Amino acid sequence: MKKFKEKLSGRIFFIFALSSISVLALITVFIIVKGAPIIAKVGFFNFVFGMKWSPSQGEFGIFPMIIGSVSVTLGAAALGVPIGICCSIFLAEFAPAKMREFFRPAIQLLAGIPSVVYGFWGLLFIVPFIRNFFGGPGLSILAGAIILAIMTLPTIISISEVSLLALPRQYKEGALALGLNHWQTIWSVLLPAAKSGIVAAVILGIGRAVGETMAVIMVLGNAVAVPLSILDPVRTLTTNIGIEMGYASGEHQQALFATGIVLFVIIMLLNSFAQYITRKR
Amino acid sequence: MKTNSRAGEKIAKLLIWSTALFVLVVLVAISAYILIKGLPRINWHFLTEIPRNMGRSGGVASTIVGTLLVTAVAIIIAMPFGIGTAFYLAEYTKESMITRIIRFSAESLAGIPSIVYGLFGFIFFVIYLNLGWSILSGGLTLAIMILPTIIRTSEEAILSVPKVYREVSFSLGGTKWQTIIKAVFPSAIRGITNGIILSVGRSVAETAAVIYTAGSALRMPVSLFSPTRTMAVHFYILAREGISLENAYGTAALLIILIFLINVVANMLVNRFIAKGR
Amino acid sequence: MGSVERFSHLLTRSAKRKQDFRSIFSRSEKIQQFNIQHSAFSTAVKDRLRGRLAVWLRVALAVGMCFSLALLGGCGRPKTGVIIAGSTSVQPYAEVLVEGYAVLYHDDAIDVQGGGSSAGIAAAESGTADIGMSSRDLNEKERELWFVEIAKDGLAVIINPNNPLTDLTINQIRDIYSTKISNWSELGGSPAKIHIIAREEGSGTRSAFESLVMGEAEISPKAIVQDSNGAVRQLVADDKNSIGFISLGLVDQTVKALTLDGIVPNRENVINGTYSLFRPFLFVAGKEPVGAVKQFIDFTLSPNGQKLLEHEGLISSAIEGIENEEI
Amino acid sequence: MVQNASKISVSGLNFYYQKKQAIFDLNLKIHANSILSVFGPANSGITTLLRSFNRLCDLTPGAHMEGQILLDGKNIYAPDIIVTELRRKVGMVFDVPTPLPMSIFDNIAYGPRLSGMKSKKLLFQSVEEALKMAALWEDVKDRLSMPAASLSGGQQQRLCIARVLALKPEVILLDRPCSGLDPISTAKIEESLSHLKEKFTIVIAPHNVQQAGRISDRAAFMLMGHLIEEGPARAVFANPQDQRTNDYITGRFG
Repeated sequence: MKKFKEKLSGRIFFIFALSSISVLALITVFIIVKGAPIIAKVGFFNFVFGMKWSPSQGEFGIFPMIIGSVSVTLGAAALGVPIGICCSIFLAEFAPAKMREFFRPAIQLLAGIPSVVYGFWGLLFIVPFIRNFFGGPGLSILAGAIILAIMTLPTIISISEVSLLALPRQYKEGALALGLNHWQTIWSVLLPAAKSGIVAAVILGIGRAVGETMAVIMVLGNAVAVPLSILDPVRTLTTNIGIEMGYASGEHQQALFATGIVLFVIIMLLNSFAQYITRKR
Repeated sequence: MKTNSRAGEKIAKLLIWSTALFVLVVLVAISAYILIKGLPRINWHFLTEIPRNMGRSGGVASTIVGTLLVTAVAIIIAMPFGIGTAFYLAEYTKESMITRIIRFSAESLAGIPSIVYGLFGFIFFVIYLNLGWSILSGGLTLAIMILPTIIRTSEEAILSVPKVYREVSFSLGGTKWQTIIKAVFPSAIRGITNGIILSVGRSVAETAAVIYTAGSALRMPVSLFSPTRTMAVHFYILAREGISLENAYGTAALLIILIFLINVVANMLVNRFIAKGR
Repeated sequence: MGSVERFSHLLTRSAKRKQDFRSIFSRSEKIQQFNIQHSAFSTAVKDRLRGRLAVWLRVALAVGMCFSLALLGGCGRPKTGVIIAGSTSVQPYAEVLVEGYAVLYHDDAIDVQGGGSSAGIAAAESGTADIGMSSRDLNEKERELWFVEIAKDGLAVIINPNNPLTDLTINQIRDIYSTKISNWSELGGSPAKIHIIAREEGSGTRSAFESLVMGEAEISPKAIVQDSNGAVRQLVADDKNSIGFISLGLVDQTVKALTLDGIVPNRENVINGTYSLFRPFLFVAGKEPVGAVKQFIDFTLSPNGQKLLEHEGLISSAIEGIENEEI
Repeated sequence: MVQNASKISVSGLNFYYQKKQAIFDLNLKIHANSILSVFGPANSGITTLLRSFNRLCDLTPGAHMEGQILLDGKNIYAPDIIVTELRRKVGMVFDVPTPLPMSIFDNIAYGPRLSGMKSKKLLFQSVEEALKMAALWEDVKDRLSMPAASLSGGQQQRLCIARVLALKPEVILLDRPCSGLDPISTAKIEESLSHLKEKFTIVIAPHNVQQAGRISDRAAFMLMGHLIEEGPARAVFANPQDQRTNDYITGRFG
C-alpha cells in the first residue's frame, strides 16, 4: 500500500506542476500572439526606437516610454533597495523581539495597501511637494520613483529577511568567534552568504516596480516626450498600456500588447542578470 | 584598526536604526492619513448598505463581499497549484534545464504588469469562455497573476530547508512523501505562508486586473457568475472620477483594516499550526 | 455554441498529451510489483488520508474538479439581467439611470461595468454586454452597430482659480496645446511656464477636443496626460500654472471654467449652439434592442430619464429630438 | 568455520558517482554484535561505504554500484527490497548532530511514527527505552517537550543515537560521530557504544586512530577507495601487515 501512496503523491504534484506550467505558457503565448503582428508590420527597429507615439495616425514608436520605464525603475531601485536591505538587516539582526513582532505585520500591511491609494496619496502630497520645492509640474520621474520605492519595500524587506534568518547559526557564531564585531559579521559574512535570497528579493521588488501601473499613472504625468530631467513628466511602458487599453481597439490594442512583450523581455533580462550574479558567487 | 571598527559599528547601527524608523514613519504617515480621513465615514450603514447615487451616498457592502469572494476564489485555486508545483520542482525533479526554465519563467511572469493579466482575463475568461464579467473571471485572472509569486516564494522556502533534514528523515525509514510532509513542510511553512499572505495582499489591493474581469457592478453579487466591484476598484473610480472623496477615503480605510485583519489572522494560524506541528 | 465544441476539443487534446507524457514517465521507472489487497487498501487509505496535509490534498482535488466544472459550466452561464459596459466617463451617469429605473420598474437586475469606450463597444458587439457606453463619436466600422445618443456633455476648458485670466479664444487655446504659446505672460498672466493637461489618446473627451479646438494642429507630446476627468480637475485645482479640459458637468468651485470667445460654457449656450464644445454620450448595441434592454433605453430617453441626466449636469438631447436617423 | 556469523558481507563492490569511481573492488565481512571501525584519510570512500549499507547513497543523483552487499545473506540492492524497511534495520548517525526542528520527544518518536506506531503509550515506552540505552534519559526525562536544539552538542549527538535506537535496528552506522564534541561527551558516547555492541552490530568511522584503537573489536584501513588491510583491532594496530597502514597509524602521513 505504501508504494501506491508514494506513486499517488508523485502523480498529484506532477499534475499540479504540469497544469500550472501550461497555464503560464498559455498566457505567454497569448501575449505574443496578440502583440507580434503589429511589430512585424511596423518593423521591430522603428517600433522600439520610434520617437512618435500616436495611434490615431498609426504611428507606434515606444522609445520615449522605454526611457520612461528605465528612469523611473532605476530611481525606485536607487531609493528602495538600500532602504529595503537596511530594514531587513534591522529585522533579522537588530530589532528587539517585541518590535519585530510589530514590524513584520506592519511591513505586510504596507504590501497590502492598494497601489491606487499610493498613487492618490502621492498625488496629494509628493507631487505638490516636488512642484513647490523643485519646480516643474510636480508630476515627474522623481514622484514616480518615490512612490515605487515605497511600494517595493515590503517585497524586498520580507524576502531578504527570510533569507537572512534562514542562514545556519554557525555562520554568525563563527564570525563572532573570530573577533568580528556585529556590523563586520553582517557585512562580511551574513550578507554575502544570503546574497542569493537578497538578489532574488531585489529582482522581485524591481519586477514589481517595472510592472506597477495604476499608482504611477497618477503621479508621472504620462507625457509621451522623452524626459530631459527627473522633474519632467514621463510615460512608462506600463502606464502606456494602463491608460490607453480601455479605449484601444484593433491595431492600437495590438501595439499595447506589443508593449507588453517589450516589458516581458525587459523582465527576462533582469532575471537572467540576477541568476548570473547568484551563480557567479 | 580597533577604534574605527567600533566607530564603524556605531555608525552602521545608527544608520540601520534610522532607516528602519524612517520606513516606519512613512508607513504610519500613509495609513494614518487614510484612516484619519476615512474612519469617520465608517459606520453601520457604510458597512451594510450598497453604494447609491454613483457612490456619493450609501455604503460599500457589495464591494466588501465582492473583494472577499474574488480573493477567496483566487487563493483557493492558486494555492494548491502553486505549492504543488513548488514541491514538484524542489523535491521531485533533479536540477536540470527544465526546472531552471520553469523557475525563470515563473519569476518573469511575476513581473508582468497586472493590466496585461487583466486583458488576458478579459479576452480569455470573459469573452472566449463566456464566463462574462463575474467573480469567477476575476478570481481566475487573479489566481493566474499570483501563481508565479506563490511558486517562487514556496520553492525558495522549501529549498532553504537544510538538506540534512531530508537525509535524517530518509535514514529513519521515511518515504519521500513522509519526508516532505513531516520534515520539509513544517520547516518551510513560514516561508510558504509569507508568500501566500503577500499574494492575498496583492489580490485584495488589485485594480487593473479586476476592473476588466470582475467588472464594476454595484449590486450585491448573488452567485459566482454575477459581476461585482471590489473595494480597490470602487476607491479608484470614486477618487479618479472625483465623485466623492469622503467615500473614497472610507473605502480605503476599510481596505487597510481588512488587510490588517487578514495578516493578523494568518500569522495566528501559522503560529498555532507551527506550535501544533512542533 | 461554437465555443463549447472548440473548448471540449482543446480539453481532450491536452488530456491526451498529458496521458502520453505520463505513460512515457511510468515506463521509464523500474517495474515494481503492485501487491494491494483491495479491502486493506480502502481502509488503509482512509486512515492515512486523515493526516493534516492529506486534508489539503482532498481540498486540492475538489478545487481541481470545480475548476474544470466551472470552465465547462461557464459556457451555459445563467443570464443575470441587463449588462451595460463601456466609457468610464458615462458610467456614473448610467448608474444614476439604473437607480432611477429600479425605482420606477422595480427591476434592479441591471449591472454597469467600466473599462472604457472601446471595451464597451467591443462587448456590445460580441454580446458580452447588452448595451455599450461611448463618450466619443463612432468610427465607420462601429457605425454599423445600432446606437442612440442619450445626452450631450459640454466640454469646459478649466484653469486654476488663482489664475487671473477669464477668457481665451479657441485659437489661443489651440496655440497653447500645440506649445506655440508656452508662457502665461504671453496671454497677460503672471510669467510662468504653462503646464498643459490633456486626456489620453483614445478617450472620447480628447477626440472631441481635438476635432472641435485643435482642428489640423496636434496636441503636443509634452502635454501631461491624465486618464480621467477627476484627475484632470484635481491637477488643475492644485497647480496654478496648469490648463485642462473636462466634462462641463464636473466643473466645481475648485477650478475656473474659461469663457470661449466671450461665450459662457453652460446648458443654454450649448442648446442654442453658441457654445460649440460638446460631445455625444451614446448607447450602442449589437442588434436592435428588445425586451428589458429596450425598456431601459426608452426610460433613458423618456422625460424622467433625461431629467435625471440634466440633474447630473448633462445636456439632454431628446428635447431637441436630434436622434439618430436609423431608428 | 567462522567464529560468529557475518552480519554484512560485501563482495566485489565498485561504487561510482557519475563517472568518478569512489570504491574499488572491496570485499569485507562484518561480524554481528561487534564494533568494526573503518579508518583512513579523508575522502578515501569510508563515508560512501557506510552510506551504501543503508542505501542513503541512492539520494545522490548519478550514484551507482556493482557487486553485492548482503545483510543476513540477503542482497540489499535486490529489486524487491523495501528501502524504508532496510533503513530501519540499518540506522545511521551523521558526523554533525542534526536534531530535527522539533521537541526532544518528537525527534525520537519520529522514526516509530513513520513506521506506523500510533499509540501514545507505545511511543513513550520506546522513547524512554531508547534514551536509557543512549544514556541520555537522566538528563532529559523531565523536559521531553523542550526543543531538541536547546541541548548541548554532546547531548544532541546522543539524541541522534537514541533516535536510531528507537527503531530497534540491527546495525548502527556512525560516520565520525564525535568530530565536533568535547572529550567528556566523546568518552560518554564511546562507553555507551561498547554497551550497545551486545545487542547491535556497529560500524564506525572514527575521527582519529586513537578512538579506533580504544573501542573497536575489528579494524579496517581504507586508502583512496581501496581496502588495504582488515583484521582484529589489536593485530592491525600492533603489527600492521601493510607498510601504508603502518605509516598512517604512526602518523607519518594522511
